[in-house]
Amino acid sequence: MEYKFDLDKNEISVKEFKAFLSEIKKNNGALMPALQRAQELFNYLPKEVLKIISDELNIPLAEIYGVATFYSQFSFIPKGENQINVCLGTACYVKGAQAILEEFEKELGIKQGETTSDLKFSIGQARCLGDCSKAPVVMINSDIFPLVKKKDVKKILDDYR
Amino acid sequence: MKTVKLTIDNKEIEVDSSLTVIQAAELAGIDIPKLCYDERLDIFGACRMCIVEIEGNRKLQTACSTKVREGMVVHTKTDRVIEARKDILGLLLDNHPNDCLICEKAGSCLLQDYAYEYGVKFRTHSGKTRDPYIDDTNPFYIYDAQKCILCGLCVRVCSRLQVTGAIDFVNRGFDTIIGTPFNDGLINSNCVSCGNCVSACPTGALMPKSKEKFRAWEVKKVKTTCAFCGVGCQINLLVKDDKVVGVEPVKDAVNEGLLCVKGKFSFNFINHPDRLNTPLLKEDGVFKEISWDRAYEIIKEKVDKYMEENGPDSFAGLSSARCTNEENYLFQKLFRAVLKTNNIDHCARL
Amino acid sequence: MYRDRLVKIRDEKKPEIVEKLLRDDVVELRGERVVLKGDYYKNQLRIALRNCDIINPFDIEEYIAFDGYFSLYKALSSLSQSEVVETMKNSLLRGRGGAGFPTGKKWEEAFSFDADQKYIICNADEGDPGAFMDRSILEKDPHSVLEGMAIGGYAIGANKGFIYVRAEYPQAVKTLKHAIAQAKEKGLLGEDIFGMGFNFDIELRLGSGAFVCGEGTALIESIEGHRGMPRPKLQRTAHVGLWGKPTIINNVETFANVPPIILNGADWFRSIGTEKSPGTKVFSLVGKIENAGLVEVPMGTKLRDIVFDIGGGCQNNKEYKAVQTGGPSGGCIPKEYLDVAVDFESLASIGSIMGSGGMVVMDESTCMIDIAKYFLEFSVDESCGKCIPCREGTRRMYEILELITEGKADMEDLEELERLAHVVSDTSLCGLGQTAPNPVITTLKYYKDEYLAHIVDKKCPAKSCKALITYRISDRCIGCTICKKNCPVDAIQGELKAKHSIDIEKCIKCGSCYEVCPVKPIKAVEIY
Amino acid sequence: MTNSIAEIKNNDTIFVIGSNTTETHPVIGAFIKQAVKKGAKLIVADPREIELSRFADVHLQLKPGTNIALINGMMNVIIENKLYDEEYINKNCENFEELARLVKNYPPERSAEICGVDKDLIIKAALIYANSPNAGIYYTMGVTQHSTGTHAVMSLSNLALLCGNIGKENAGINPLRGQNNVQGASDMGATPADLTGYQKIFHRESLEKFERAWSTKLSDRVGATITEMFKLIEEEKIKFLYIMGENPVVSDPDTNHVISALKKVDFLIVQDIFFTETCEYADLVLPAVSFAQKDGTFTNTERRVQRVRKAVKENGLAKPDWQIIMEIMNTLGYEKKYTEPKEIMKEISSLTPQYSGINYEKIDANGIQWPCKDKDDTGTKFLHKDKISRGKGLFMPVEYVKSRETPDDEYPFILTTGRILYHYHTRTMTGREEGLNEIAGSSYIEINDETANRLSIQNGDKVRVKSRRGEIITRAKVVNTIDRDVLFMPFHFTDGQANYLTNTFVDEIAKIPELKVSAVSIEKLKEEDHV
Repeated sequence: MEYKFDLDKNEISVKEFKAFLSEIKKNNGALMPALQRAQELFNYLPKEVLKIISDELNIPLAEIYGVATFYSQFSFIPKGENQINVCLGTACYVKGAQAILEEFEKELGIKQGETTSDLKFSIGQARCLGDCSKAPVVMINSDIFPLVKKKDVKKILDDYR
Repeated sequence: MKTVKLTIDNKEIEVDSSLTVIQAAELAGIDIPKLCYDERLDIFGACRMCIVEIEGNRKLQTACSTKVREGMVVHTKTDRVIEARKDILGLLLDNHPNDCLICEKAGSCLLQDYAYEYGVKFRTHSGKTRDPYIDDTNPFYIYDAQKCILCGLCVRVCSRLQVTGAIDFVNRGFDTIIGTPFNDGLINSNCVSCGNCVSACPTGALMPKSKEKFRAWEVKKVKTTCAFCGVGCQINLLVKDDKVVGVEPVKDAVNEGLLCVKGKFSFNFINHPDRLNTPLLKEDGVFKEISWDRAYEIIKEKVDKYMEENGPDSFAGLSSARCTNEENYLFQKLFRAVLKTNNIDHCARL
Repeated sequence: MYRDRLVKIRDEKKPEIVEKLLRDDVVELRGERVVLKGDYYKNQLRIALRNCDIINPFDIEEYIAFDGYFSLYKALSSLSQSEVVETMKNSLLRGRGGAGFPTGKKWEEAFSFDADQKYIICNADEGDPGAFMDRSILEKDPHSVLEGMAIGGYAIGANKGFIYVRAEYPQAVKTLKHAIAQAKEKGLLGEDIFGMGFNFDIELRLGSGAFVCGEGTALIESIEGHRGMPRPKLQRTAHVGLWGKPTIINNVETFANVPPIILNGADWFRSIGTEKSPGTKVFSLVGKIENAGLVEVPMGTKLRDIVFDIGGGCQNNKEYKAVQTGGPSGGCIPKEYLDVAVDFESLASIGSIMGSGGMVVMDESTCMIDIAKYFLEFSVDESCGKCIPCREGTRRMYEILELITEGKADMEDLEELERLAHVVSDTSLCGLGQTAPNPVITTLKYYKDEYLAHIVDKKCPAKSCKALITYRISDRCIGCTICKKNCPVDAIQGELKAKHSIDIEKCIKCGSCYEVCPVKPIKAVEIY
Repeated sequence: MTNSIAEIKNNDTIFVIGSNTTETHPVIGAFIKQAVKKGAKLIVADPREIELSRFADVHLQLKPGTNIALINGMMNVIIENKLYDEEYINKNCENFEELARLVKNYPPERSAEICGVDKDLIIKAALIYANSPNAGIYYTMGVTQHSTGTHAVMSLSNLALLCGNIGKENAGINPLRGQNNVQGASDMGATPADLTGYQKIFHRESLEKFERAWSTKLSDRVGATITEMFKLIEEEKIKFLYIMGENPVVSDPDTNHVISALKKVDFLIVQDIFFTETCEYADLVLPAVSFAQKDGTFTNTERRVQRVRKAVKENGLAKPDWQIIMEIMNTLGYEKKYTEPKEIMKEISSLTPQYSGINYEKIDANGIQWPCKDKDDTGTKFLHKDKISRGKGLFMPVEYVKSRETPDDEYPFILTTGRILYHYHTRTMTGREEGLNEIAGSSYIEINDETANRLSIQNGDKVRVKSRRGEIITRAKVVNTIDRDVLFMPFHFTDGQANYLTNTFVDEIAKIPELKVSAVSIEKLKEEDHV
């Protein structure tokens, strides 16, 4: 899934970012600070922003991408406002968590590990949230939903929409 | 130049003190295996195949990243070294498709060569292997991550020698591959298709998209000069059944092992069906095939005619900056010595 | 004049601070030294942590009050560069980041190597799981690090320093930023320090989540803006380091030790600890220990004294099984070696390492294979992927450990594991790769019987590996049905007030039944 | 090149002017980039922002045709600031005062005005060049393909001498020769005034030497250049034209003019490996073999004579060019026969001082850079080592003169042409490589984004481009790497062939056509024009 980074909508941040780049570009080793600032400002590393870094710091885009994928703190997908984690621990799995996960995916039109284009929701999976007796369990942000059924999914989401 | 004396595999040699063990061994005619080493590049130290035992060191040392020292005693083929190399090769094979039978690289693959030399086989195991990733977007070559040993030669050739920087390592650890920005494919990167990465790849990970099927041992190599610009890059034409099927750069030459997209990949014109195969004469606006004898006859007729009617300066010749010295020499000789005119020029100006 | 200013601040501030701390019953006086009060601190000797929890880290004057920046003044005003190097050499201070390389020797290498530019780097990329020594120093006494770096800069002729700190330590970043700004404002960093013509500036660089950047050359790569992949050591970092210039990398604790050494002299430092490992070492004592926390003791202190006298032994009176030192690069030390002296040589002699100071205590309920697997998984995740043995080898080792904990391994797998452990440690490029198998090697050495129990008997003696345990309901069952109600997979049968039973075919070993069983004092649900 | 390719990496400063090196000489381009990575300074003077601009310390984006003003401006700065190599000049050069007098009239302000670049950049470039111990100049057709091309080369030579960069390792003045054996073709005397090794036709001694060797009388009248030939054809003075391995219908300026000449000439022989656009106009087409099917030598841009080796058999009845020429000579009664090119090289080295030490055995492994005087000589890495070859280096001050055709109301844009990475010359060979066509398969014209916007032209639009000589249809490539009043076209393609637009004004000295400057108009193709 592609996330169209809206340069216009982010105009202020982009301007701020460019100002930051022109300040640091005379320093040796400006790439890491640049990436860190970008992650901070945009909450992920959009392609467009990496291209700006490439142009301003005169570093090939491939090298920037190589560096960015090396460090685990950088992300290429914006995190949604609401993080949904479906527990896929054994108990939940046995109780049909996979179907629940699929229902979330269907409902939001994204896959696990992705974020909706309005940046509202991200879906992830969890490895045992330690609530096996209430399986299947779903966690949204820090709220726990026990004994989730497929038909509950829409209703659960509505509260966050 | 300061020199030092050292012993490698009981052979005593004296070499420049700035050399590394791997360079000294090469001078001594001792081959140390290596997968990520290229004398044109900085030491990378990733493959660990060049490990040797150095007396006085408890640990194994990599020959590529160890400088020679006075009195150093190096052993490149002890049991310990050989076992370690076998283990490293085994680890590579564990994460490499067992498809040498159909791999185009077979016969010129360093991994295969070393596996053979050290007697290491593929084994079955239940562990993870690298996820499939293929970049076939470039018209001339293909990258197959599963055959990649991550020696980084392609990345370093691209960034340090070609200085394009179209590819780099992507991800970390076991998930590392060689990729383009956002894995959008070579064709969407700043790749200039020079293929210098392909020439450097020791395995079948980066391979030309060949129209012809050929095995490394079936081709004869003919060293010649590339015909696409004035740099004069030295190349080996790979020839199978009287057909040029590939090109590889020569390292010890003006081009230092580099080529451009034309030199590396534009060889199909040689055996192209459109090639002119016979002299053609235009008669009534239509070209007809004629023999060489007939062609020469016509030329003689024309020359005699104009020589008599118009004199030597009615002849003119355009020689070619694409032909050899010998041909250019003969061409001007033809005009000067035989046709008696200096109306001769070539396209130096274009 | 500059010294007078320092003295004035010290003389004004110190009584004030001490008085307040005494009033709050936080500290006590040990001779002239102000130390934290309480049993936990009684047997500690705090040099690197000397100011932690005593001064306010956001007030440079409080640092000065406890002799802060007097060492830098002393170095600049009365010692030549080579004298500083000499002092450090004589102190025999060894790098506290893990490898224990003599600091003075390192400095001498950089000092005697001619270059137009040199660098000092403080490695604050503390990444070992369970270790937080450096973090405490950075957050609670940042100036001790800045001062140590400045002294290092003076000694080798560097005017620029970098602190490479993990991004996961936002508080440390904040404290450091503040401290650097304050020191600059006071003229203790920056141009012409103490008016003696020495310039030294410090810049913060943040990591971005790569454990391998704790390795010196990877750290340099990272500062330079590259992937943090270690470089082969064709040349010493002290000669060819950051941007090809002579570079000294020391860790946080090492730098924190520098000011006291300069101030009190090498002899004083050598009087503490052992002959070959003088001084103290900070440990973060965690795991199944009664009193978890930071411990600083003289080198050579017995492990038993740390775990039992200071740490108070295992929680819940469980039996001590092992202590893991040195994080993913270290090893597990069994009961037999509790009397080992904690110093570089002694730990190495039993297959572990000092490491940066993580000490994870384990009790009888910890499965050693599971621990080895845990650390291997960490190494797999954090391997940079550059060299073959570490990238491929740690993954294969992890897979074998997985098989063992699942009861699917045979003796051949165990042999393979041992072989792989040696390849990886013998042939990896950097220190991390070379030491990654240590958790496996030491557990194989000291807990082979546990491995055999998993492989041959298909049992986990610690009853921790899910695949190898079964839940059963004993005759103590009172038939309350609570377990039945809580079972997520309906694997429990039984009528009210009658003994229940578990269908082991259905059981997914989630442990819910065990957790909820109300029978006392011994639960009716048993683990085999 | 005065110096060698291997020296590029050791230049302290590299001055690239009128050369899109990474596209036209990709491997040399790579070496230049390597040098920059190693710390060399790079000055680029080019009307377009090219790949090297990104590596440059200074990019002088000058108007096409203003090279001389730029160089004079740089020399003005160097002389005003006394940064020239006085000792070198005193020892090796003549006419410095004249040069100083002339460039005094080119203060950076004036040059900046003419070139359309910031004066500070000219100053910066001059300082970088002059302050470098070893600075090399690299140029190609962007310098020579102007009506003032020879003067521009002289100008560059003045600059190099001024800073003592000739006769020095890792420096020099280095034209990068475009075609694989353009150096060799010139060395071999395939030019109207020179015999091999630049021995003059009008030089009695030289001519006699060749008359003796060839046992025949020779003409001492200087012959016609390509452009003159076409004129002489129209004047019906030339009747017989023999073109070997050339495709002037695509490569030469003013295609309409070329075609009319080829149509007009009485008898035209074209010898090539494919049926080229030029073959269409031939009376007789002779099939030759490609470089991979014959033996011989090429001389590269650093004067290195290297072997060409036969790898595959001749196709059909095609023959190596040397054999065809020899057979024609024999047919015409000149008896000399050669069984292999090696024998021809023997004859060449006996007549050519620079090649006298060269033979196939000696060049087998790595080639040899001429001059190579005798059998012990291992060749010459860089020229003028001990003294400037003509004795003393002569400063030849030259004034800037406008290009012959300048924009006006009817043709308001300057069109400049050039090469791209993916094709060689007229695509006879590269046009038959699918992959190359996939990446770069058709003609286009680069246009500045603001200009395009003003003319309502969008990227990919079909456009009509006109000049006084012809018009073509091609596609617009909207870029921000070119000035507002400049357009660029690669000349390789026949669909929208740039040379229909170019003019035949030539440099009076070297007779090189002014392909880099033509006045043109451009407009978006209207709907109704689409067929």
